[in-house]
Amino acid sequence: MQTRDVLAWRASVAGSGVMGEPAARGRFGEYGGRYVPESLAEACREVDEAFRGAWADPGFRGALTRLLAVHVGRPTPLTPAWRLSGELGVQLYLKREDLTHTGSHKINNALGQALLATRMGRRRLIAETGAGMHGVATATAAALLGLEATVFMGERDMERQSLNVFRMRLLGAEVVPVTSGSRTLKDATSEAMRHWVGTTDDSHYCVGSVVGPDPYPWMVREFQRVIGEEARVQCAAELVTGVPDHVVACVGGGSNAAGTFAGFVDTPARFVGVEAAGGAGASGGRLGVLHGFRSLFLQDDEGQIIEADSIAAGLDYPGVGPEHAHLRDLGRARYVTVTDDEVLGATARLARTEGILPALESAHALAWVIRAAGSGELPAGSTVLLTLSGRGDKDVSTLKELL
Amino acid sequence: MQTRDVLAWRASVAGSGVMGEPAARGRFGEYGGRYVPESLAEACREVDEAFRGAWADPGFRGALTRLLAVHVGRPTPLTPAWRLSGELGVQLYLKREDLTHTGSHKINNALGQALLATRMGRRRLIAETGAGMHGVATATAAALLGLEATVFMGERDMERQSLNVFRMRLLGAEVVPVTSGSRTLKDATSEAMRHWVGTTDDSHYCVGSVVGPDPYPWMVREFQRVIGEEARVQCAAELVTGVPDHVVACVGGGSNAAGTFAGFVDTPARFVGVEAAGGAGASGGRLGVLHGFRSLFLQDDEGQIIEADSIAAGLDYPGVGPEHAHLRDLGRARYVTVTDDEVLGATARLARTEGILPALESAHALAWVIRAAGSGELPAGSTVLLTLSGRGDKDVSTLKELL
Amino acid sequence: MTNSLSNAALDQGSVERQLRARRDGGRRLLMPYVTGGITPDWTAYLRAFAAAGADAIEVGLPFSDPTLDGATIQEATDAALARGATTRQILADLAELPDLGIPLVASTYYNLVLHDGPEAFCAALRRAGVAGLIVPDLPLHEADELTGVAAAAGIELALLASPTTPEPRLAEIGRRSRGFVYAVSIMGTTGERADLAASATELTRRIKLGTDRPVLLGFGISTPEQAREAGRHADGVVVGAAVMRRVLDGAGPDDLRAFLATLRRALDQE
Amino acid sequence: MTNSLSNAALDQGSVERQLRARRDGGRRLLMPYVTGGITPDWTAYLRAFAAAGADAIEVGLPFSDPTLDGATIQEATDAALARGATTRQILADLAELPDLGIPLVASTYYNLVLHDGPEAFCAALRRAGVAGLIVPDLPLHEADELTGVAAAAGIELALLASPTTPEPRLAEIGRRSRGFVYAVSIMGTTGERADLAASATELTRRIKLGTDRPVLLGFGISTPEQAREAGRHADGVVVGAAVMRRVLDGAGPDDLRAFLATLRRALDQE
Ligand SMILES: Cc1ncc(COP(=O)(O)O)c(C=O)c1O
Ligand SMILES: Cc1ncc(COP(=O)(O)O)c(C=O)c1O
Repeated sequence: MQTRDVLAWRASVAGSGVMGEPAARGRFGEYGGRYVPESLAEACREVDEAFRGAWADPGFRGALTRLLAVHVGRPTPLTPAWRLSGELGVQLYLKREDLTHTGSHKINNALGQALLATRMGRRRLIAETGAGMHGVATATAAALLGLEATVFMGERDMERQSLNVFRMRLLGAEVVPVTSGSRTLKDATSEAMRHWVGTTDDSHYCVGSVVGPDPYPWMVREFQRVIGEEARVQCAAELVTGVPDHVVACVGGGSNAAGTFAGFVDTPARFVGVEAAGGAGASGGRLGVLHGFRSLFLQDDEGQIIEADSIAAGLDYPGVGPEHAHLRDLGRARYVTVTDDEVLGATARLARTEGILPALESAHALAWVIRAAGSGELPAGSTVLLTLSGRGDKDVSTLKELL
Repeated sequence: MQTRDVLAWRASVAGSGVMGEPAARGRFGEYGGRYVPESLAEACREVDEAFRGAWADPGFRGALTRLLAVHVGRPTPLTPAWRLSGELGVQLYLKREDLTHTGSHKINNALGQALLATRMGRRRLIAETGAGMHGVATATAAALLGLEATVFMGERDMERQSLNVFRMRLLGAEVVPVTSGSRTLKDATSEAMRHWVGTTDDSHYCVGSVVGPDPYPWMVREFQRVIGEEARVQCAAELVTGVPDHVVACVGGGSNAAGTFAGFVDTPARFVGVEAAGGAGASGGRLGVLHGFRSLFLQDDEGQIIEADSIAAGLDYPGVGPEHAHLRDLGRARYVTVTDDEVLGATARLARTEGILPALESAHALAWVIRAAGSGELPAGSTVLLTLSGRGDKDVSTLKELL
Repeated sequence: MTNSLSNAALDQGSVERQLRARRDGGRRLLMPYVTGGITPDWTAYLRAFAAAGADAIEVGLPFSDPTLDGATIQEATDAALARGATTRQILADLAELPDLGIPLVASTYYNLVLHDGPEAFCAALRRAGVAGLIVPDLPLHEADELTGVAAAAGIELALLASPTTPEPRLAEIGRRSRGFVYAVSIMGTTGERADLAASATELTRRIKLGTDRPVLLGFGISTPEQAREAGRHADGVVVGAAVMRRVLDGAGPDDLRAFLATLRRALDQE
Repeated sequence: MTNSLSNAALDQGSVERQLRARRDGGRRLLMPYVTGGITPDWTAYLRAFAAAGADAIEVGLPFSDPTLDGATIQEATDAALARGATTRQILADLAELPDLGIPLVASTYYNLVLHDGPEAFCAALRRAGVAGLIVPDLPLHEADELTGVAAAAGIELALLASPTTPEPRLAEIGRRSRGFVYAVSIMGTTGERADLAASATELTRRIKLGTDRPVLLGFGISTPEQAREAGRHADGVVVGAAVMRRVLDGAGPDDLRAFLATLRRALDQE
């Protein structure tokens, strides 16, 4: 197909093994692993064992599928963005994770892990959150299944997202302010891990993206796989070509992208992960270890982790999930960045053309599509599947200040 | 069934004609009609004619059904509220309109009318809004279909719901502050009608509930019927009894209730419309005419309309749709009120037990179920279908002040 | 002798008879409007109107939600209600008024008519010496429920016609209206406007094709020029917002008499 | 003669040899911790530690995200980084230090080890006269990638064991650890605590079933009483947060010497 010839990407590697289980010791290529304090080694092993068991158990999967249907509202629709497509000259389809209960794809994973926690006999969930979406999702899943929830959130993020803080508390969760470091997601993650060390016996750490020690990157991707699998079937029904030429998603830790890509890994679709210019782990990071996994992280010359800085709190993470680092090495996915200004423009444009107010995180993916369609990087007539990871309601006050 | 014997309701009237088309001159019993200035008489006739044509046209209905599926996320799930059910001793099922795009059932109607407006060759939508949900829905539908939108909103509501104002503007709508009267929904509605008088040639007035002159009460109910029809099928699949014993919804103007009831009108299910104690048109109003229709309105001894006052901006309307007044007269539905305190309690309780933060409007319906289950008015084991008309995100700052 | 007694002697159809007689005598009709109860001694405005040469007076009974009114009359309505004006008191005030020699026409929204029921409402009007009634949110197709009752009580219910009213309907309005036909000059609400809309001319022409009843043109007439222009086509004008703007700005009965006199002159010059 | 020259003469395994020798001589071991670069003349603390009778010193290389540390050491880390402390400078400072006669053990997170690569990192430690290494986020199952490199560079990589470490794994930790086994007293982060956890006793007992290497108990030991109690089961203690709390509160080397002397005495009394 013409589309693919135009693009200066490495030929994609055959799918065998790609986006399957990680290799021995939780590896995706050279990334991943379980770099945790000895005190968490056993807890990680237990999560791994429990997840393997659950994922192989039709009873568990059936229960999760039903919860996702009756509580979360899955399947989410695939929306053809007709008016914007007309303007851009490409055929853009949106996978609508913004329509899930709580408003972002985070709930797919939170509910999966909450169900796993009940299976493991845990009575409490621990979570970190940045924008608050994973915190709300975790608090929601906990309420639904009768678990307790403790959510760690940077003090600065709590100020920026005070309504989400209140939402979590209404849902019965305890929200713990994190005052160390940059007082954002990175520090909240550290604090959640510290807390887990002391509570492994009764608490499950519900990591919010495809990051953390093995089995989290794999497990979270599997819980998010539903996005890609649904989209695959929907594309087959809606697209003339059956499979889109491009699959695009924003990448913070990378869970919505991983879940989406997983559904198309055996197709010729080209994967694009879009990072924030100020939080480009995959595009601008170097090899490191943080929060239990080996991957690409933003670091200074001394090897200290650099704080990410983007308009989208959910992308303010200095690293990227290990599988994305691996997909990048393989050439199976490409990682690009967009600026805050492009993101604001894309947000307003989708609102006006399609009546959809995307989360600023999701608008990153759109900003790239708009740029690439304009530059010819996406040839006219290309079909593009974009995962709209969340709704923009949470961002309205930010937008109000900036637009 | 035992359930029904306990309740001191009038025997329900046979379904024939009930919740069908209104009688001659837009009447539901003695209510309804088209009490508009002569300058709007022709415009109402045109809307009526166009709607009749469209509703009988499989092409129109197919297009709307598809929009509702791919853009709005229909069908919405039916969620068994297991934990709360256990606490209450009744089987409570929630019809999840909170999961629709834009977050409330208002989008069903706004999209229907927007599609009708394009069919009529109109280039602009006019709407009134209180909480902002119908305004957002209208702005969304307009953006999606390439129409302009002008939304009238009381100045006081604009202050209370400033984020929704910004949301509408982001979607490209013009939001016009209404400074007359109580500066809330009632006045916004008057202002929208005044504005329509001068723009009937190119604008469609997109009324937000089952109120206004004929054909609006009927048309809006038909556009909301999808709630009840989906729920009917879902209940048939989920409930042992097939049909719930009670169908409960909140009532402002009454559109989500009407749409829900319509799906069960030919069943023995008992209908309960729950109003705000401070905005109880059906429960506490007397015969009157306002905004183009004859129905029950809150009035003082001199026949002046009283401002409604409830914690839920969307229920701050002093009247009720004419069909509800008629259903009340027939004894086919019962209308009850709950207090703001009960509503706050119900909101927090649903959040903690089911992980769902309902709109304060929707929490009215729940507050009644909680009270009625506690008092034995809903006998143990009853099945209850409750329409959760919207999500509570918009109310978080209100709740933050009050809880 | 109060107005109520003298008016009680009027026959049915007196509004129309009086307006017709004046029109047929070559006079262009002037019907100023005042919001009832706008000031404590608001009926002084009525005397001033009569003194300025009004042919009828429209008295608004303030309603909380004046859907068809523009900003000025909304403001007047709010002010009157804030003062505590009620239908009851306004009608009592009118009943106290000596006969002005010209018909009084009440105007209000249908909710106030329904409040004690159309019969009671019309009887109360009649007792207060009011002979005509305008209900802007009771269009032709809903008017049935009031026309019979009003006629029985001796109240002439004038219907409104608008630029978008289609043909057979317009003729029906001409037939069913009593007293006069109220021609709404533009697609809009009450309120002052710079020019007389072209639609006004066309509408009066169309109404007159179907009826011989007096046709009064209202909505937006605020200057002598507009009145003169209106008088070329219609039988007369209703002047509301232009009056109430002045009242709200503090103008007293004498000021209003002077203002209406300019309109009277303009109409008479034509 | 600087430390780097004298230490260069040490054989592989010197940490363990020295600690074993002292333990076998009946001494309870004391390893105080200091965050490298916490003050401009931070190495003065090391001299004070030695003077107070420390048997080894743990030097923390500050990392931006000290995931396993509690509030005190986080604060110390932030303060050091804010001062501009870098791995390079800290090691340069150590290289300047005269031989204290006791082994130096670096501790840091794995990201700093990876930064220039494990070979370069271990070589740099060695050049600075550091003989041991603790990497709290490099557990047994990931340690392979460092153990060989460290051994080749003459660095003894001590592994940590925790109360939840299950049996065969604990034995493996005992086997693969070099220098000593770092027993984490409780399921938690570093930081002072009121009592010595029961888990500490149980863990040291279990470790000792599988290895004869010195076992140092760390995390939460802050008082002479705790040190004495710890010394009953383990071969010695690591004291971190209790030291750094004082340093952050402004205590100088002499204050720390006095504090450590109380711990020394408590250990010796046992
Ligand atoms: C709406 C939304 N999209 C995307 C992200 C980024 O997460 P991930 O990269 O794991 O999909 C977040 C994180 O909070 C989010 O809220
Ligand atoms: C969530 C929600 N529910 C209910 C209502 C009340 O409307 P209706 O009675 O027409 O369903 C509103 C109105 O704004 C609303 O936003």
